[in-house]
Amino acid sequence: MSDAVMTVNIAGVEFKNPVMVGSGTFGSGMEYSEFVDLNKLGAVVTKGVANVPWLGNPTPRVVETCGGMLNAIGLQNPGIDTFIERDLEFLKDYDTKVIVNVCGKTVEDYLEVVERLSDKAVDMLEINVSCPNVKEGAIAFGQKADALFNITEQIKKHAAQPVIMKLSPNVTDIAEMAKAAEAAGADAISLINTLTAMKIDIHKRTFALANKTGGLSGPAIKPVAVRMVYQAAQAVKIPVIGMGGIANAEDALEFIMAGATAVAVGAMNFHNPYTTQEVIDGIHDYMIKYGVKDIRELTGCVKQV
Amino acid sequence: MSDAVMTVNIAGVEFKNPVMVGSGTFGSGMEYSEFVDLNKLGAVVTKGVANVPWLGNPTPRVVETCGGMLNAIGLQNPGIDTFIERDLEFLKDYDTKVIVNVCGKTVEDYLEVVERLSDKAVDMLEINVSCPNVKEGAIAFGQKADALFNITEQIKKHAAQPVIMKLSPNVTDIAEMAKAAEAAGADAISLINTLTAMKIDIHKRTFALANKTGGLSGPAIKPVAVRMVYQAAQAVKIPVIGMGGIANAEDALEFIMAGATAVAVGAMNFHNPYTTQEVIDGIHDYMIKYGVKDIRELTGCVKQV
Amino acid sequence: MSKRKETARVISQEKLADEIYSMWIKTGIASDAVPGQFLSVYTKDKTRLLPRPISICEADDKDGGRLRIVYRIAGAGTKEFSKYKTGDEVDILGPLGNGFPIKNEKAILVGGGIGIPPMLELAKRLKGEKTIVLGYRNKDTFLDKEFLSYGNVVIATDDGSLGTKGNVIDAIKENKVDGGVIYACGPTPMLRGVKKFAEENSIEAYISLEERMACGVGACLGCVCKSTDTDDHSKVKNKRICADGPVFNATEVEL
Amino acid sequence: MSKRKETARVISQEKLADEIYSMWIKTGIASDAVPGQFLSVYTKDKTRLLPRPISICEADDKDGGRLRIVYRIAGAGTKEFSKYKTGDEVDILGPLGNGFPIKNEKAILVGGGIGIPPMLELAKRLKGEKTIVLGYRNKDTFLDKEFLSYGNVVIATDDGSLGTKGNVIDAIKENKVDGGVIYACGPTPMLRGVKKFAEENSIEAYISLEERMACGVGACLGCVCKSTDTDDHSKVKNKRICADGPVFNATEVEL
Repeated sequence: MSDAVMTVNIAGVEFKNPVMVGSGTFGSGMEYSEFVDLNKLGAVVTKGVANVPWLGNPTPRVVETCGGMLNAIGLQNPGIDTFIERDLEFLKDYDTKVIVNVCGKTVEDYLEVVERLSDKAVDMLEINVSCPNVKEGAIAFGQKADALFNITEQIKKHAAQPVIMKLSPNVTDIAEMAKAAEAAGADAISLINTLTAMKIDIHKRTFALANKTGGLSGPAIKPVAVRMVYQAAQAVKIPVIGMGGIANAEDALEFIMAGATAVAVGAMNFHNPYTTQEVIDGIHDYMIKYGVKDIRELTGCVKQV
Repeated sequence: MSDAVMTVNIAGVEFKNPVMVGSGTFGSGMEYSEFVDLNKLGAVVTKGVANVPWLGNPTPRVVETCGGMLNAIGLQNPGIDTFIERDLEFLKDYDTKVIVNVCGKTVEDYLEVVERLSDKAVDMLEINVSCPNVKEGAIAFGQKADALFNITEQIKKHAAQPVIMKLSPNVTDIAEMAKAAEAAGADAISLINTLTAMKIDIHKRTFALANKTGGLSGPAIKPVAVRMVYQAAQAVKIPVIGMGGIANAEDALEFIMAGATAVAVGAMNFHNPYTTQEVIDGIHDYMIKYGVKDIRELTGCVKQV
Repeated sequence: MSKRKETARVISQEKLADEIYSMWIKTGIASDAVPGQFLSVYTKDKTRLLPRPISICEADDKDGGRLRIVYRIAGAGTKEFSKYKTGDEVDILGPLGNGFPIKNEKAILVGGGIGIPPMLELAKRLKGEKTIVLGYRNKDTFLDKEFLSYGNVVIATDDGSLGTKGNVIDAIKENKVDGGVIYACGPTPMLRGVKKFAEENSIEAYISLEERMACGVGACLGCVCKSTDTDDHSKVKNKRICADGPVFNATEVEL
Repeated sequence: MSKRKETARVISQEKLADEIYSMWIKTGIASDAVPGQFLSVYTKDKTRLLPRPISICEADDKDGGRLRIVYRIAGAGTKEFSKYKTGDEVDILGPLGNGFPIKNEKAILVGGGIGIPPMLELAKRLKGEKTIVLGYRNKDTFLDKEFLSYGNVVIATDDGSLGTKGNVIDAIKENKVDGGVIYACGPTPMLRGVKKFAEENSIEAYISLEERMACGVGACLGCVCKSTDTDDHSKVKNKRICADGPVFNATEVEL
């Protein structure tokens, strides 16, 4: 692959390629390691972990929509103790970068997790302030610029690793949110989390999900995600990690051309567990076909029609 | 149809059924009158009209996405004079309600159109403060609650017909926007307009649309639209007109159960010019099948799973 | 026994009853499958991203591996499957889930409606004495005759048009069915009845649950059920149906 | 002559050149179609909502109406069409657009690449003397032999591997082609050349434009082109390609 350099650098961390996974769609990699070689991924981004175990929402938690799906898992997780003992231990055997997604209900919750991870084999932290499916905390921090600034600033004070703030798309002005994260010291931003959405079962006349609303992901939302990644990348100088409905290399390249330094495959892992590998191979093929020597030539290269 | 009453009333206007069309997807009905009997529709909602002719955006103006499409027409329209002489004249021959969508760059633009229509054969006005594709005016009024309140209040002072405010989904809190419209005296609200989005041609490395961004519509966005209609309907007492990706009666019923008094078929007119009629027939069939005597029994009937 | 996604071929398709179809698929996955496991089956309609979890009805090594699913049309996805013909391609992921534990005791197999199919392969593989209790809505039954060679078959129908009028527990009582272990799959109310019956009679019971799924492999936590005690994997009172189940000891889960 | 959407049947499909396919469709729409009009063709892939506008290559009344489209694979939608076989269903909307005006003068028909197909039906219906000028990338041509029975055929190729090396205007000049009216369809740079040539030589020219479309019937204003003067329908300097065109007098539009 020497003729097509795919490595990217985010806040001093070097990734072998720009393809990661979306938090919550890949566990901690264990289940998907039966399908893809985790060593080939740019990074494994783990499912969100809190200071204590979370039960999550009642079922039904997932439902299909046109070109997408809704989920309202509610950030069920085993808590930081088990996560460190089991999940991080598992990931130690792989030659890939580890990004831990952190969730909480209060600022203190987040800080506790961040501090527990300070001496662990973790390359970056991704702070989930944008999950639409939990009532307390989480998205409350992610929909107002000043709240986002405050939590980012606090986390940066306590974090040993570089910090990615994961932004919610459920906002009026994504550029303002991106700037708030940057101003507070975030090392990178990732977007988009899911769009708050709803499905109704017209025969039962009930919400399809027990949580009423869920987060919409999948190819259906890709155009919204590309737009937001573009606007965010235009607004800030820190690296942007783009995601939202990536199903193949063409989709990933849209995000990269819009300004994303790296990308993540999310819901499409459920459709095709080999998606990550196919995206990596497809980007490489594109680079060879068009004589692109370094993936960074493509980052933000989109121009007027 | 006496055993399934489909008439609905919005601000004193009685519609023969709750199925309208989305502004901009149906012209003024002329082109689609070759496919559907306009007399059968609840209402024809016209393409947005301004005080003077608008050129709109350069091409490409439309592009397909997964389960949807982007448009950036830029509200091209022939201006109010031609609209009155030609479009309203055409619609006079049909036994359906006429809702005129009004756009402008300044408050004065809107007021001029509203006043010109005051003595015309128009049943309601729909005020477009949410088009993402024009730089001036329009969406600037639709993304901040105070701006929305102000323009709504002004229009209500000058409007002879009941006023529907068409809301943008590109906001953090749709309930707040719905409440602002209601507080300012709007007679009804309609939502959602399109989601701002982007597509990139990775082979040309250009934006797919000349306008860079466009509005995403189609089945892809339906779950976001249903969620927003639900939240808006919970927040206000005025009637809600729901739209966003309706392709069939099942989709329309989701919006009605979420709280919409009426619904509009938008982008799917392009996929299937017979969609409106199929939705009307399908709702009727559902009512017969489940013994629903009056469509109003279904409005907002959704319950916890 | 590794999970994999592959494009398989339809060997044959047959309608068994109203909205109930049987499809044989040629796939190497069959060799690894055990009764109680399931497949994720993907639609060709690209607007539908999530696979349909469908239990394995039969599986053997013949002709490089053959696997049978029997399923009900529950929506557009399964409707699409029902139209597949011999030679058509079908994308599947499997084998998924744990499967039923094979116990060396007199067994009661209980299937209700579309929960009946997984009992067929189980009936074949349980070598001891067994009674098969099948619950249907009415006499438009399916698969019942195929069970006859594996044990005593008892039928319940909601409308009484065949066998015991009532549910599977009514049929068990009416026919004085007994055994040392129960295996059950069917709608939640039925499984609640089975769990209660098993508790009252101190019989071990293994029940197969279902829930809307996304990944099918234990990663997304979409399809959890409530567990009686804190689960070792989740550290909360939730178990993953797709990965920890779909078969659970009835005492482990709350319904 | 009313527009309608219908499910038609594929009569036959044939590959003409690299990525160029010809499909005959059985449809009553054929009887109403005139040269220069187009069809909206819908994919079966439900993720793709918008139809593909494809020009009509031939249309006649035989067997209740037969219509031919010749198209290039430009993406997943047209790729899907290229796989249709005899007897398959295809959803179409048409006939759409205005078509070429039939003039009683010595005619020059100019087609470039995938702009060539609509010239075939036009060549059949123009009864007078005519020269057909066809532009291709290289000698991997298509349809050229089918034009031979309707007039004198002149060819240009970008690489000079057949006919004049250069574009269609080069071929017109080299062959001293003349006439009283030009009909043209092809890429925008070619149409610009035709418009300029027609102006310079004071010949009337009708050119067929294309643009990304949504509705195909003039309602959405997605596919406009720039008009020289304020358009009577739009009241701005825009014309709708799908409804006011796709054929325009070259003096009416700016390219």
